[in-house]
Amino acid sequence: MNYHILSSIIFLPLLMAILLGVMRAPLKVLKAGAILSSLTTLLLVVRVIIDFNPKGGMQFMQNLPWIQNAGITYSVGLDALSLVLLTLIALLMPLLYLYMLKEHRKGYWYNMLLLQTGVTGAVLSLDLILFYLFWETMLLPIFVMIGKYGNGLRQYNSMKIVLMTILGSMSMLFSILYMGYIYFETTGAWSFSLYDLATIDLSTKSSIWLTAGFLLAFAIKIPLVGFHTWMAPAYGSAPTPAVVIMSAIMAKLGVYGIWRFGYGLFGGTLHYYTPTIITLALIGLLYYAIRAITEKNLRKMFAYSSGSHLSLIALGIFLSNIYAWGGSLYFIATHALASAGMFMMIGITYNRFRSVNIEQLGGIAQKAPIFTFFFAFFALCIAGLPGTGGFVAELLIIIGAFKSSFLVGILSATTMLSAMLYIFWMLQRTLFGASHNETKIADLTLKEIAMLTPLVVLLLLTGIMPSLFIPYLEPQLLGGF
Amino acid sequence: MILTLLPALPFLSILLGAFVLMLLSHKKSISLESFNVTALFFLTLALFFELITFGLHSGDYLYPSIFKNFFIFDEFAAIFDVMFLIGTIFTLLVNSDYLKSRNYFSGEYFALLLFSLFGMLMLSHAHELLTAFIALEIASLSVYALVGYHKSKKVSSEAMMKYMVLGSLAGVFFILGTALIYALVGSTTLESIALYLHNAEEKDITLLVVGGSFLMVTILFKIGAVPFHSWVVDVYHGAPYPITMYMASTFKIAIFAIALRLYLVDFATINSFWLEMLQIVTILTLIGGSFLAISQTLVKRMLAGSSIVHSGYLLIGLSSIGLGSDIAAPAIMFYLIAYFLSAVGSFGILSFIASQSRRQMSYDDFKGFANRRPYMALMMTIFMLSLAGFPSTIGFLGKFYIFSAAIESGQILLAGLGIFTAFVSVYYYFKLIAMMYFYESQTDKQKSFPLNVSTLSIALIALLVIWGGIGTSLLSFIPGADGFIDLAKQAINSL
Amino acid sequence: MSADPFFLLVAILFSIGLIGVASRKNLFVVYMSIELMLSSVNLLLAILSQVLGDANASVIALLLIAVIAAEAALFLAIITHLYRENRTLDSDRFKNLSKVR
Amino acid sequence: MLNIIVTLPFLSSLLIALIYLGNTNAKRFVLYTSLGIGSLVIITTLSLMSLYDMMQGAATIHTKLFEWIHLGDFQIEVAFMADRLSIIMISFITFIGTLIHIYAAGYMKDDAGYGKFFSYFNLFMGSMLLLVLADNPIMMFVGWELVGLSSYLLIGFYHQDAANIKAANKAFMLNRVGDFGFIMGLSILFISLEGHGFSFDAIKANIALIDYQTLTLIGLLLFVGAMGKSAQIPLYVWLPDAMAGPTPVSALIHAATMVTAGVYMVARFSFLYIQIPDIGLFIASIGAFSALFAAIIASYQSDIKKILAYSTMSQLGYMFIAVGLESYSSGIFHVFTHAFFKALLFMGAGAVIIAMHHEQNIFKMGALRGELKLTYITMFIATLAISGIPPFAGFFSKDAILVTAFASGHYAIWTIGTLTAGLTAFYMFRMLFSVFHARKSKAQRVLHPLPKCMTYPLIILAIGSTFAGFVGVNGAYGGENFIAHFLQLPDISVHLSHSSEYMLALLNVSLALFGMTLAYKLYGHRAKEAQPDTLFKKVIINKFYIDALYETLFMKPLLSLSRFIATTVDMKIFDGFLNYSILFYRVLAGQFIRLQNGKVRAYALYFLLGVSAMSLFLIYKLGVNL
Repeated sequence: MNYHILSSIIFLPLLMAILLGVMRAPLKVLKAGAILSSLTTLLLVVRVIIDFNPKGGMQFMQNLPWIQNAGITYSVGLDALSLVLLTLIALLMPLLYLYMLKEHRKGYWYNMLLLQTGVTGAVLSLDLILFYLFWETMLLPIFVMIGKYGNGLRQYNSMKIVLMTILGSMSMLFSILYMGYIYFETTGAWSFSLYDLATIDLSTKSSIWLTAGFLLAFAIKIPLVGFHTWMAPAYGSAPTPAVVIMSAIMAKLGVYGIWRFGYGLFGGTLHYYTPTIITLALIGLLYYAIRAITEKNLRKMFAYSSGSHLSLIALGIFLSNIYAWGGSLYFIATHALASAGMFMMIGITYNRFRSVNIEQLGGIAQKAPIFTFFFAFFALCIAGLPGTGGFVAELLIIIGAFKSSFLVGILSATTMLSAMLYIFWMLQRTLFGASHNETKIADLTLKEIAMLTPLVVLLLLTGIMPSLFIPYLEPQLLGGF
Repeated sequence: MILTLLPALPFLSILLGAFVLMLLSHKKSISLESFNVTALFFLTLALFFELITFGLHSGDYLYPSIFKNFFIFDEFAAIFDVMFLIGTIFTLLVNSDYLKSRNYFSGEYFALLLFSLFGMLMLSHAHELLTAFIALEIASLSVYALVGYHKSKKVSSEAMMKYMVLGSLAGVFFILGTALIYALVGSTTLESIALYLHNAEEKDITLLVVGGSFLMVTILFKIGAVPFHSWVVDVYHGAPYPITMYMASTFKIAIFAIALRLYLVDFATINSFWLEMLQIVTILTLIGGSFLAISQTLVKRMLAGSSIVHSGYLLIGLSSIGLGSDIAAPAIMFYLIAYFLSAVGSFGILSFIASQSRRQMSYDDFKGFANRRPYMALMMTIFMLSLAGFPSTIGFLGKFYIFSAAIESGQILLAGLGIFTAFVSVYYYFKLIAMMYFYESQTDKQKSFPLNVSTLSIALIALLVIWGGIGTSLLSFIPGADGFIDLAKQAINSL
Repeated sequence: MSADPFFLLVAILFSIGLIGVASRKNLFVVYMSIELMLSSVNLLLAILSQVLGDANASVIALLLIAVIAAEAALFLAIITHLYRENRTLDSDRFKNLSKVR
Repeated sequence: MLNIIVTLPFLSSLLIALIYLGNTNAKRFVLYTSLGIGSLVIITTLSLMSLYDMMQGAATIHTKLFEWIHLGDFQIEVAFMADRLSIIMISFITFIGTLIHIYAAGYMKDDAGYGKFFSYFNLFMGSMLLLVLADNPIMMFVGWELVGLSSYLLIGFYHQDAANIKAANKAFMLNRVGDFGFIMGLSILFISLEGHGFSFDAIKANIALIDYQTLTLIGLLLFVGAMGKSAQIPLYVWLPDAMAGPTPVSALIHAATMVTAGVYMVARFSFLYIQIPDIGLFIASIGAFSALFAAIIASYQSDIKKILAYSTMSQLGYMFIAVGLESYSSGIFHVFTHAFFKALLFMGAGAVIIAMHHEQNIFKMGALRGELKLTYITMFIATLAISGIPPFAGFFSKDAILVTAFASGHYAIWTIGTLTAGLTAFYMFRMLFSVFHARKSKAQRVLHPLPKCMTYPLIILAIGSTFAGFVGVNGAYGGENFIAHFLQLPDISVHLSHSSEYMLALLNVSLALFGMTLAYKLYGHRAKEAQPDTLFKKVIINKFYIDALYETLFMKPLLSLSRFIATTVDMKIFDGFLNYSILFYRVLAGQFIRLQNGKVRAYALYFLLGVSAMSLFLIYKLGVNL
């Protein structure tokens, strides 16, 4: 059972999509199938969590030959790092399906199914080509969802995200191929397995170049400052489920990539880039936050917010001490939850008001208190309020930053200030004040409450009792990468 | 006696088919479908013979007493034969709708197609330069005629004229090269050339190198390498869809059959003379092709431009062979298959659309295609992804092998450039996907999936594209990517 | 007697043909230039046959003539067809294909 | 027991919030009141019981709720510690908190957001108790931030008015600036003591491990947090604006409890601050300066709540003088007494405001002493207390601070403190006289009746304001300074003869009386609003233009930077680079495709050129001599 469990988690949505597609399922069946698959994966993930041994390193491994001539294997496995992301995916998907329950465009559902397979696969794969496959595959549904179901300049923006992301992944592909070749040269056999490639002794110079190839891909995905111009347009145009996945999962995959493959393959060489990345991350932390202040589109504002926090996460990874690492990993999870909630709220806002422009909102608090509560709660989570998970993570990263250097510490502590710059002004203009229009606004429905409540509960739980979660992560963090 | 004829049976059945069709084509009473079926019958027959004799005669020559060693039978040639045959079968199947929709097609079309195929079969077996030239000319002349087949259409004739002028010009260089080689070696069989080169330590091989280069000009011309590329876009555009498809896929494979034979075996020792030249041509081809492809508005011309880029990838493989990469030759073969499938598929969909309407298909015409024909759009997407080298399609594995070969032979920059142009190509392929999915169509009526030979074969190709990308060794009874690479290696080793 | 002048002749003929293809507008002249090139190669083969004392080259030349003839058939057909359709053989007038992109 | 004290308000807050969100329109006055006040009564009882135990000599209580986080050496528990300092704090916090809750039940009775209010209020109580009872600085910080949050929520309680939300934002942001310093201080502290545990006890035990420089830095950064929370210069500007919240909020949060958190924090870290007297002096200077500054502004304000707000800031300045000069117990003593009289003042002011139908300008009131007798008397007591008139509470605590300042030899601070004491009397009585004595400005007015639950707490607090000072009567007045002995803080020992103390006290009292008299002269009969007629007045009435200064110095540059990034950096530089690269490629492609001109002879020419280039290459490669 455990041997196949990861593969089942990865491919169940895809198989479901194929099955439904082949039988040309009517909309109701399609919805039921999608939800069923998401719930089943959630159950399987729960099973994985139960069986997970925090001290066990990589587990649930499955290794199968795939394209033997090129040494490509189908190899998946799970450790604490991937467990975090896997859990997030499995958790968010049913909620997203609940969110889009009324969606009648079939393509939407198929894309979501495909997307789940893509991101899950990327998280679990241990073979670089397999990883690359999923890394690219998950882009496709996003491309379609932005371009087809998005709004604004959707066609242009979806093209932009695809091209910029693929630019990164192409450079990564180059590095992957080169690594594979070097392995071939030293051992006489092709392999792209992470563990095989990690054994290679690279010359410093080539190692620096290869690392750059990987880092470019991840930097664009995160995105670090300078590689980010796809972000706001894409987030602005994308439909809510896509934004949630982009912000909560895909952006984190950039960080995950640095961790898994950056540290996994080039542990030493990564230090060569540490100053650069730390600088970029610190700039990003403030740059995005300042940019967000005057942004009027809520989606874009939280896109920048996402960028700001992901810069912090990236920073934490490159600080290489246990607090910063722990903080980053924890932040991956909590920020995913918070931003998922936030973007869902923005989606709900759009459904209610047909606008996400701050200037056209206002005075919601009088009409819809429950809406206001959830909206403000997620916004405050993003601002890193104590009692929510984000605080724990930020605290850990700040401590880690101070451990590494005083200056970095001070700059990273500005995260306390940066988020608040835009969040509170935004809350003031969206939720409070006099309302602009007299139309009656329905408060959140039970369905919406049901889909947001798990996020709220988890955010509170991660904030109040991090000790429930940290033990899963600690052994791996202590062991280093 | 009859047994020695056995390996020649595929040839013969194609030749027979060609003649039969040519003779029957006078009869106006015979319907186009009957011609189509007849052609397919002979093709299938040839394929059948090919498969039963596969691997039986490695290294044999056809009637050495008559032809000396002009024709060789080895696995290499056999596997190429299979590719040609399947390619032609697919070309016929995919275009059956298109043929019905155009009234200018007649029996000669099939006859010419089979003649051209016969030329290609000869080409893959040719073990002598003049034979190769004649084979090439048979194939080319038929294709010239096919390009201008729609004689009432001006662009068709114009394309044929351009192709003929330039093609003959290229052909001249082939025989010039042959003559020069003959001047030095005194023979034109590949064996004797290889033998000459083998013992050529102190001899002056200038003429041989020059002659070989002229041969290469022709090959580069036929695959559309920059600076011999200028015909490609125009001719692909002017030719009827089936012919464009045929040129882009099957004909290109045929050229590589002779190119590989020449450069893998016979000129292997002096490959280094050409290396820089080949690299420069590769760079020009990759960049020039992408220039051409991104500037087009007609999808057909875009595909033509992109076929130049794909030739560039194949050339990367060729120069890797020159640098002694072991995996380059199978990589080229795999890439040919990958490109063949994707090109046949994408041109097939174009021709399917053209069979429904008479518009030239520009990007804008694809707006809302996904609404009208969701399954067609899905398949087109698959082909575009494969052409772009998106993982999980066969196109990715093709590029994967090519780039691996380039890196293996130390051509890092070339691999980098290849990856860069692959990135550029994402733009023009994804643009089509975007057009299909992201815009509303004028007529939003969804049409049901037409179940007929053309569409079913396109669907089959789409499945093959996917299977080729993810086909695993898990299901050992269906050959996936692995199986083909093994086969290609075996074929290369048989040389 | 040295064969060099003959080789020179071949080179000159070939070059004339090559330049003719690249510079002349009239399709018929273009075709003749190609023929000239082919013939120069044939001449080369004939000379080689003489120089090397090997009949093979002559055989090749003969075979080539057949190929050239086949080509000529197609060429003449397309030229007449084009002329009939367009009343001109100026190759520069045939550029409909590059008008669309 | 401590667990219950901290968690109960949180739970009741959550419960009220859920019930409220369940149906926001339902009026559940009794339910909310009983939940909100009931929980407070319980914890007040519990804290007073523990105070009693502690006074009987019980040891410091430690309780652990659960482990919060354990990652490497970062091991933090949700644990509580009640030593003498915190038990004093929670006792008066819960006590006054309960009173204000009762008061609020009357004050907020008709408000639609009654349930929400009590939810927030209980949340605040829980956070404050968490802050005070925390066993380690991290938990303290959590409480520290949560009180900021609840303050934000309560200031912006009337959210329909954008100005209130703006005030709430301002409060939270400036608090966060303080927290920014605080968290940095904590982080450095943790890193310096990594591996030695991080509870207050552990820090105290290992404080010697940290070198002087680091310690100075930590002390300074922690104090930045205190500046924000306790509204000291330069982070004070939020406090006057915070009066936008309902009056009970101002009374509880922005007068009695939350704002004193900074003082409490310094006292809690007294073991740290005694190592770094320089920072102590800095703190005292800031305190003194804030005290004077606020007093000056308060003298020209006309909004009753803002006057009280500035007076709060001024009193907080005193407290910082005390803790800065290492007289922690007198600082805490002042916190203690201040809580009573300031809460009283605010609640009285609230009563007046309610009676006047939400009129807050003191110059539009006047002559209320007859109609609001009880309010008048209690507020008079409180005003006497804050002015430092013996024997009211404020006298003893303020005197203790000034004595310390004098004794420690920092005469400048002492001078400012003494001057401010006089000024305090002036502006407080200015307010009192304007409201209750001066002629009424309008002929007709009908006062809103005050419910009983709003007036009884006033009486209790008035009693407190009168007698609270006696817990800290020092030797000079025949007391034993009970509170200082009880607290056992590392106070500096003050050596001052009794006669000098009498002299100082006399000076203070006479100054206060002078201020009082002056106020009566000016405002006792005809109160007139200060007009910005001279430059001096203009500057003061506009609060020294500090708000505007901050606006131009920080907010405007940030906004323009944001726009600059949006329009220039993102669009022109990053996107521009991309777009120009693409354009470059397209232009090249455009040039290249022009070669594709359709002329077959041109194509042949390229062919020819290609062959020529190849031939040249071959000539070069083969080294043929031509």
